[in-house]
Amino acid sequence: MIEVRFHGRGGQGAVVASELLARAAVMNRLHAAAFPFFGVERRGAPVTAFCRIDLKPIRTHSEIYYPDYVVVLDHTLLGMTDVLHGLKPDGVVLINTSKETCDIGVKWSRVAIVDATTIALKYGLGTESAPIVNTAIIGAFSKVCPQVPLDYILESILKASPGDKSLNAAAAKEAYEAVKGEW
Amino acid sequence: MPKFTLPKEEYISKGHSGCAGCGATLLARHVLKGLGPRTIINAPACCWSVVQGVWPRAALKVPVIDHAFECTGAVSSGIRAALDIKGIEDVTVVGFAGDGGTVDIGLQALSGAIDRRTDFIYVMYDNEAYMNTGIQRSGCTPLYAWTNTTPGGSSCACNESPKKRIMEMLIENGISYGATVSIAYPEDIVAKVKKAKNIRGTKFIHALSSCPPGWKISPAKSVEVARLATQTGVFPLYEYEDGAFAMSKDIKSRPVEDYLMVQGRYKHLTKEMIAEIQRAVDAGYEALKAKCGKGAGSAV
Amino acid sequence: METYRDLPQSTYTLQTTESVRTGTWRTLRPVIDQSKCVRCYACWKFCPDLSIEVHEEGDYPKVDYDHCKGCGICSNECPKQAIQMVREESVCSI
Amino acid sequence: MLDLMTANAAAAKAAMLARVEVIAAYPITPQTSISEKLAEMCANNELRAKYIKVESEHSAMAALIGASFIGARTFTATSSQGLALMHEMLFWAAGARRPIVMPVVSRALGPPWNIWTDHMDVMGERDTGWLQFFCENNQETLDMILMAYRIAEDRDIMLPAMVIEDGFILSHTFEKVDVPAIEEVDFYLHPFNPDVKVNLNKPRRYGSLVMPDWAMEFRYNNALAMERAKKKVVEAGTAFKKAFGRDYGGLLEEYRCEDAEVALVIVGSAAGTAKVSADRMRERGKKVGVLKLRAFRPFPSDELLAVGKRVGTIGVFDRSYTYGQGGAIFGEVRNALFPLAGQVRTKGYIGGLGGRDVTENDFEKIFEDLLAISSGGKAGKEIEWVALKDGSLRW
Repeated sequence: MIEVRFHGRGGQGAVVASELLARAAVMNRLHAAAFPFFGVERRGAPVTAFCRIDLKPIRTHSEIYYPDYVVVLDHTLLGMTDVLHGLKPDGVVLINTSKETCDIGVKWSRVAIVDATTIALKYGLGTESAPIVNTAIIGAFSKVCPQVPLDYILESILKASPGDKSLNAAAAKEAYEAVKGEW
Repeated sequence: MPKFTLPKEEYISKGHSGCAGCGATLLARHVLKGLGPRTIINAPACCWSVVQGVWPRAALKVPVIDHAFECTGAVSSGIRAALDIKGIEDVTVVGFAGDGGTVDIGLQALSGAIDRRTDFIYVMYDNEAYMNTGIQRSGCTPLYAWTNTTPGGSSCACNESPKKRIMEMLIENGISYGATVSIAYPEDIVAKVKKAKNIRGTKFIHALSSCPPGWKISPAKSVEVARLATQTGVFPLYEYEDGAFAMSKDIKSRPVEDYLMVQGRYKHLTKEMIAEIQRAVDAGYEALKAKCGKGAGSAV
Repeated sequence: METYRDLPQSTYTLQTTESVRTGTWRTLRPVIDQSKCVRCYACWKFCPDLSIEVHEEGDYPKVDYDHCKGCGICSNECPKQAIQMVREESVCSI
Repeated sequence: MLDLMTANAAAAKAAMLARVEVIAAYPITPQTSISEKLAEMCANNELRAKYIKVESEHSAMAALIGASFIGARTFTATSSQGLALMHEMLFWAAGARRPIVMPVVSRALGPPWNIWTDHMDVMGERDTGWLQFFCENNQETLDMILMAYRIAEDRDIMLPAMVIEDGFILSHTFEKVDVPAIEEVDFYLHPFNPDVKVNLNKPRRYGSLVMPDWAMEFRYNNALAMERAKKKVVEAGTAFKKAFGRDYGGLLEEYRCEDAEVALVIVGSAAGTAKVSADRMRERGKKVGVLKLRAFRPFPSDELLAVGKRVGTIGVFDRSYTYGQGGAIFGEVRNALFPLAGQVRTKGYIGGLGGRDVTENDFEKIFEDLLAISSGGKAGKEIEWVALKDGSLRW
């Protein structure tokens, strides 16, 4: 069983990211479940979403406290929410940022980074003030998480992504290539 | 010389949870400037109750009593009755609810309160759909507007009925004062709220309150779009008292297209639809001007 | 507030929302250019988050970045285009 | 002073004696004459109160929640469909800890459309967090409303209370009622001055949105208040006896149960009839008793357990049906007696629905049935509908 926690802001597509990731895992003949933290979603306010992927059916219906992966859709959240909370010792953090690993101040051994915002805006996904980075970030995620290969991520996006499906798929593919860091 | 055109005191705190650019929060800020501290507000579960923040914090600096969706008018009556029997005077009781919460589910309680001549001000912040639950059509959703329950499709063309004429309904029901206000004209809000405070019986304020996520506009355009509604005659500003109507701002000068086309919820409109809306707006505006012809002067 | 014993009787609130730093929500922040500002206070008037501060009449408006959500109304309403919206990343965080 | 009046009139009198300050009521048979009497009292200043003539029961309860937050003592009354319409606001009043007192003139819920009594309406509200008290006669109706205010407004309780009188059987039946002097009531029931009320100088929000981190704890405090109410009901009864001389026995009244072989648990007006049948059976040497529950919320489980240790067979007469395990009271009595499973035998009787008259003869047959079970006879059906037209000549 692998457990993923997404950190984003209202309007950036964190919840859809968890859904598309789960759909990709199911397409890969795995079992998956995706759910948001049911809070008061406001555009811009911090939002958390979760995804469980496993070989056997997933029956647990509670939040994820010790994730294997943490995905941060907006690096400005680092200053506010403790995104590393409960991350397993060998867990991996994937962060959307245009900066280098060293100067985003994440004290963790396994950190991957990708500039999903620039990629998303390049494909016209969202706006300058509210970029939609979810498809780019799950493209990058498949690079760090072997259980969900890129082909299934693209298949999931082409089937269920909101907005322009091919542009979203292209963003995911480019982000997959652009991931940097050691994890 | 720089001058303040509005009272400086604030009765709403920073840090509330309104969306960026929320019209209802800006409205409440200026309504409260007109109301002042001796005010008790009751509000149903709606955007506005979420905007006030999460327990143990509250955004307003006046007492608020929360209640279920349909009973704004009833709770206001209860508060006023208790104040009266307890001999507590010069307190303004204010029911503050959204469009759906007023013209749909809350209409019965409001009609009862008016019928009982309950002495309170009812402020309806009209963002033209059920926004708290994620943009579903209400009785105040305009003709042809998109919402998540009027998505349009091969069989239908988004919202298929015009806004409920709530002001006319409540005038017949017996309000002692009615007024329309908009977040684009704060001074007008404050003046009309102050006037309403000094009138006995039920006073109804219909406030246009833009909603960036619901109207599909950028948060930065929130005030500008509300202003366009008045400049195009879609949402005229006027008052009603003792049978007479008075126009507050006779500034209809632009085609409705200017207002409609800056909003994502209207981007599917055809030329015919826009023309139909223009005809309706022109006719409505002329009818209002005719009624204002015979009335008393304006408050502002 | 540790246990149910610490709770008030009925869910009434205990403090204002001032301590909530909604400034963390924004991706763009307003920056006021005082050389263009004529102190008409339109920005103060139209801010839904009370994040434009003017202490005395005559003062220049100042942005409270702890609470400003970056909606951009002030920038849009300013008659002198004295307020620019700048992407949050390019300046230090709050 | 002694007078002859219906239970509705007694309820209105109690409201006046309690000096209620805000009333919001909507007419519905068979409660209506309470609303009329109150309107009359307010009109001629016999009762100095604000009477809000609301446009629905939902609005009645909403208005009172608002009024109660200002600190006014509040009162309303309803029945059946009206109580059901209030359902949403009943939860709100309890959660908001507003001690509103409301006589409910119990009546069936349609369909079948029916204006006569049964307890389907009040049992439908047993999980709202309201205190629920049942009255056997018009005197108890008046007295219980006064006691209900004292219990509900107690600083440790602060929960709303229903005082239930059976539709028509009590509401429209004239009985002798001793109406206490208002000065005596002033001594028994002090003015309502709640800790939690609106203060213009300290603005707060009453209600608010509570997230998952604290919502459960608020609910737990409501549960504790309901538990504490058990002691307060007894205290209020003791103080009432001291002030007015009438003793109702606290949470439940054990009638001739000291040496009973079988006992029948029952609420409301039928308890009187059952007592008469018990007396008659006693005259024939049959050791039967009646356990009249006065409080259904809080539920007197400990007291029932104590009786269960002495009485080997306990029947339960319900004027309601839950589509689960028989009547609402039956399920809760069996719960309470579970520690004695195997030692005590139980049986549920459903009767008196939709105004069906329950006669002394019916109760004698029930007692005979219980005695047969007690002496090891056939167990028969666990839940039996009394006087049901099922072709059998059993009733």
